[in-house]
Amino acid sequence: SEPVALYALGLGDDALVLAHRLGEWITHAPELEEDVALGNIGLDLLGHARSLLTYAGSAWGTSEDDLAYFRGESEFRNRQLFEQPNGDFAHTIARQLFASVYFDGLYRALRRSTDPTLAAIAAKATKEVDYHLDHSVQWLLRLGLGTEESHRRMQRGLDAMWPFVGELFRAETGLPEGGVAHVPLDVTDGGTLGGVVVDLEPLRSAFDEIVPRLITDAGLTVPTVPFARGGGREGRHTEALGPMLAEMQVLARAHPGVTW
Amino acid sequence: SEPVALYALGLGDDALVLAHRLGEWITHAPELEEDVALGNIGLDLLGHARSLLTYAGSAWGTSEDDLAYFRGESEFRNRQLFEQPNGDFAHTIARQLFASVYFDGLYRALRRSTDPTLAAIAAKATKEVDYHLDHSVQWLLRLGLGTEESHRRMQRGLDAMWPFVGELFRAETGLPEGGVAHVPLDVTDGGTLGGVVVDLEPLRSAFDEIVPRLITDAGLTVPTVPFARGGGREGRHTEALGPMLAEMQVLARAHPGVTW
Amino acid sequence: GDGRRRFEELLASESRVEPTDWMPAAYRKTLIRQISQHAHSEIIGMQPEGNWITRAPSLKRKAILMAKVQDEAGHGLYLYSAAQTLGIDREEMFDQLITGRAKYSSIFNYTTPTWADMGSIGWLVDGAAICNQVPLCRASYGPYGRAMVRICKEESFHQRQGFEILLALMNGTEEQRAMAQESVNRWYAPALMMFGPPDADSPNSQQSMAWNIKRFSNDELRQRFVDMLVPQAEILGVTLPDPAIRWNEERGHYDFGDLDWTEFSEVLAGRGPANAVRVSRRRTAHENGAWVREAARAYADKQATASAASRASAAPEKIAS
Amino acid sequence: GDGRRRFEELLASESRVEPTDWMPAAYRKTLIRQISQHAHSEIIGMQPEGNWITRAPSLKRKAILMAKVQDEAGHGLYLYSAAQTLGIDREEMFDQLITGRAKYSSIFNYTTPTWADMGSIGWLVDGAAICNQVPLCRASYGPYGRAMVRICKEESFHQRQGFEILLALMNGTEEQRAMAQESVNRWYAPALMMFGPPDADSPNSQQSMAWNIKRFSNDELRQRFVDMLVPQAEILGVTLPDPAIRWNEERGHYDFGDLDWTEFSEVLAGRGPANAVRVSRRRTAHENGAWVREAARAYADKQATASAASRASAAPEKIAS
Repeated sequence: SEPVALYALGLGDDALVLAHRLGEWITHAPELEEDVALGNIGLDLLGHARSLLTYAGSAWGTSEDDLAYFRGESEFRNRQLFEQPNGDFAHTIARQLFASVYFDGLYRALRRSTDPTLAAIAAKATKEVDYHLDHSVQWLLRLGLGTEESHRRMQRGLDAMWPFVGELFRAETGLPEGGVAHVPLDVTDGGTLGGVVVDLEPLRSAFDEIVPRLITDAGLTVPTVPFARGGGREGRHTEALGPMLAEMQVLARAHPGVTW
Repeated sequence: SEPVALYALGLGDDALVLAHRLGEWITHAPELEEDVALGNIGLDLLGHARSLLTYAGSAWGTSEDDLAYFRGESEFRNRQLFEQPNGDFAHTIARQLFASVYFDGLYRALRRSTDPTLAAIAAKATKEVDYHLDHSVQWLLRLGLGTEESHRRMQRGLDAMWPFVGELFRAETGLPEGGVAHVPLDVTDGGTLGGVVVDLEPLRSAFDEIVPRLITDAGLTVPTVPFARGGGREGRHTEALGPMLAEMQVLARAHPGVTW
Repeated sequence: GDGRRRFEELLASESRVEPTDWMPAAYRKTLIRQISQHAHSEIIGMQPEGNWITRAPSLKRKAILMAKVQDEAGHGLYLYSAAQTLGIDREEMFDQLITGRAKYSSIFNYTTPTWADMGSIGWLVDGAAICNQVPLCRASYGPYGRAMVRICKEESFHQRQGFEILLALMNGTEEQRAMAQESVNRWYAPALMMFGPPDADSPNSQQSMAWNIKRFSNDELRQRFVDMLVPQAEILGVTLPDPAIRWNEERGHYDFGDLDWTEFSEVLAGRGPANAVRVSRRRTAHENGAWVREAARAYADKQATASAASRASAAPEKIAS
Repeated sequence: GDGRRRFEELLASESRVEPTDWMPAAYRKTLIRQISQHAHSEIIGMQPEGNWITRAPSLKRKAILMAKVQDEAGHGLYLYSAAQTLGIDREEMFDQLITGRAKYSSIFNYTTPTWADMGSIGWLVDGAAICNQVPLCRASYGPYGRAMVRICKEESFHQRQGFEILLALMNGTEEQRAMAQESVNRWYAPALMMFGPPDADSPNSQQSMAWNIKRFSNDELRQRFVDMLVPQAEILGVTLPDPAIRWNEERGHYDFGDLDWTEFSEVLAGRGPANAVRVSRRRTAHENGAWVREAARAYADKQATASAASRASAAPEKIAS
């Protein structure tokens, strides 16, 4: 149904945008093993994105590529955490830590969705996200407890990404005003999504329990910076997304309608 | 005439691409004075670019913006030095040093062009480039003679930009195979450009005399890395230009034919 | 004492207080806060517009935008200089900024998702800034008032450029007109809030007005701004997103609706769209540039030592004596 | 002695030499050079393709490309491991790479200005690599041969993916077809040069063949490659940029034209399109990542100390005794 598709679209955008950011690391990582590891995580996320966007698009007869390449910035529905620039390695680890805790809770719960496609996507994703979380936690410890410099940078990374944590657990919303390209405007939240979507409140509680402990175990301080306003699900983004999409979409847009 | 226009197009692209790179620094510079200084140099270069592209376009009835925003990577004729990424501040200073010495010789000589428009553009540019060169030289000294770290980084910057010096003094060429958008294909190098264009040989001699002295005065070593193949004037570019153009052109291309 | 009497006389005669004049500690403190906040606002204000330098859709607009953002850096530098005459270091002020201890105008915590925002910032934000700042050209503190004269001149130029950006969009395609209107919708209320809370809730204003470093109340300035905007919006063909706007014959002013001050305090409290990014971008630039500034200092020191040594060796007898 | 005899026997019987076996110093040295150069080529070879990860025109192609570049990093890591069994440190090899003292395949000094280059690299460059590497699966040195088995499997997958990219372009619009042809024009000759200079100019080959770490001569491999390409080019519908290509009934092979070996030596000498960029990109990544690696080391040391201490405190009597 269309509300379900809209839900899948949001999750798909989260995964796509973060996958793209991780792809930017390749050939720039601090060691070859991290070229591989960040690439792996990015690939997993890209896989989730493709499944979710394909599923979303099937409700409207549109393809994953139409959705990825031919929507504008204000039509992207990803939450803002995922679009944040890579920064240094510690920034990337902080972003990935928060993202992985979020995805972990989300996909675990989504396995019990009454929507069989979403449940199947989630079942596959859960195992992968497990590894992603472990990767982030290991690096959180190494950087937090490693050297003075790495400690300082890791704290900066956490502080920089923290404002975007608040938005992760805010309720899903409808379409942004003006609609979304390739998505018909008359989608309304008519149907009940009761058993389909994940209740975010328990995820927030889990996050609030797990993450502060991980941070303090790594000798770091839980950030106190306020949460940003957010609004990614309504198409409101930070200034980082526009240039990212310019690069991501440039070739596809130069040749609309062709096959690659 | 068309060969003159083609010459102006190359010079205009040099200035445009470097101006864009300098614009990328704004709000990221190591101190506010450098936000201002790099912005100033960028603005001057953008001014040169606009005059040169407007003049080039007048031969074909096309505008500066058509040329800047609606040509693809292989149609850009800038020499490769100018498209090199900013890197750290020392990379930018190295690029600017080589660029300014080149522009300084070029515009001084071009003031005596038999083409009055080019001569006028050059006359104005000469004074500005004088300041650009001074800015680079001052920073070359500060970084070369400042701290151990700045010395190391400045040497890296020089080494990284040096391969693109060779191309600066190679002869101007005709159109790349396949032509250039907004530039008719039948341009031939029929006319003699004798008194119009600048002979690059004396510029090279001047460069070879000035630059090694500047570098050694700053306690640094003249790089010995080989020159890259180049080919910017024939539309062959390093991998840095494509993503830069994706960002630069994204908005204009999303709304072709409109006025801003 | 004499100093205080002279200070009172200067204020009474609408004259300038200069750095060497005696002034009350609270006056100095208020000015330092006000001028440095203004400087910080210029510096942070570079970012929302800086966001479009690389994507400006024509070379002319690119040049204008680069020049504008650069002017803002220049304004920041003048204002830091003005504040320095009151006995505070630039390093100290800048450190307050990048550690998040200093305030800057909350308007710059909004983001610029579209090119039309370059128009709205010029027309609305710079417009509001001018309404605020023109009276400050007559501020009692000399260096501040003089800095404001120069800044206001450039700001009004910027406002016109913003207006022109919107005008070009409104004369353009349907898409461009929509882009302009959508942007004005987002910036209108935040721009009105730039004048600060309603007079009833603005306790510091009285003292600042007595010191001639604030000339009109927040609400007076806001009214002046709305009165200026309405006819300009008509020329542009954009709709100001406030259905309550109408001409009030009796007051000789435009009436307008109440503002959402909860929104204002949310952004002020750090929960706006971009608070997190603004300070940290500048701090990152500063930290990444530390080695550059150190090099410049080290080089300057070496030069100073070398020239002292060369002076010394040029005059050996004197040293020996 | 015994070792040498056994070594000769292993070669004669086409068996594997293992790390613990005796081997001639020159054999060891040659292998270290060859394996580490191969590893470096994989690492540097990530860049020309990495250039298009952010711009891949469909999500499927993006995923395939990311996976491929990542495979190359993996190949680099296996090969470093294989070389390490010969007694050289990975740090030492990597340092040779980023300081420009080590060689890597010259083909990666070409640039990838268009998406079609992702196709050409797969089809032509990986194709040539496979021709080179399949015989190396039988290389006499065990760890190398086994690494090559795994690598060849993935490479042939990569080659097919490259072919498919070109096929999609050739089945596409006029612009896409032109993009594919232009790219093949650029990569064809450099790919043929990947087999090294003509046999007459390749002095090291004899010894390597005797040691079973090279199985066919440069020219034999090049011929094999051309024979493979021509029919594939026909399926694709691209023209190989060599008018001399024609079937030679008598030889049972395709004839092809001479290559421009000046071009080859220019690129080898560092004057190619991207030599300058390749090594310095990897070096910059390495330098920017120094603090990360230091942190990992420091953390590992602390963990080791802590666990030693906890073992110690868990068994106090033993320590005391």
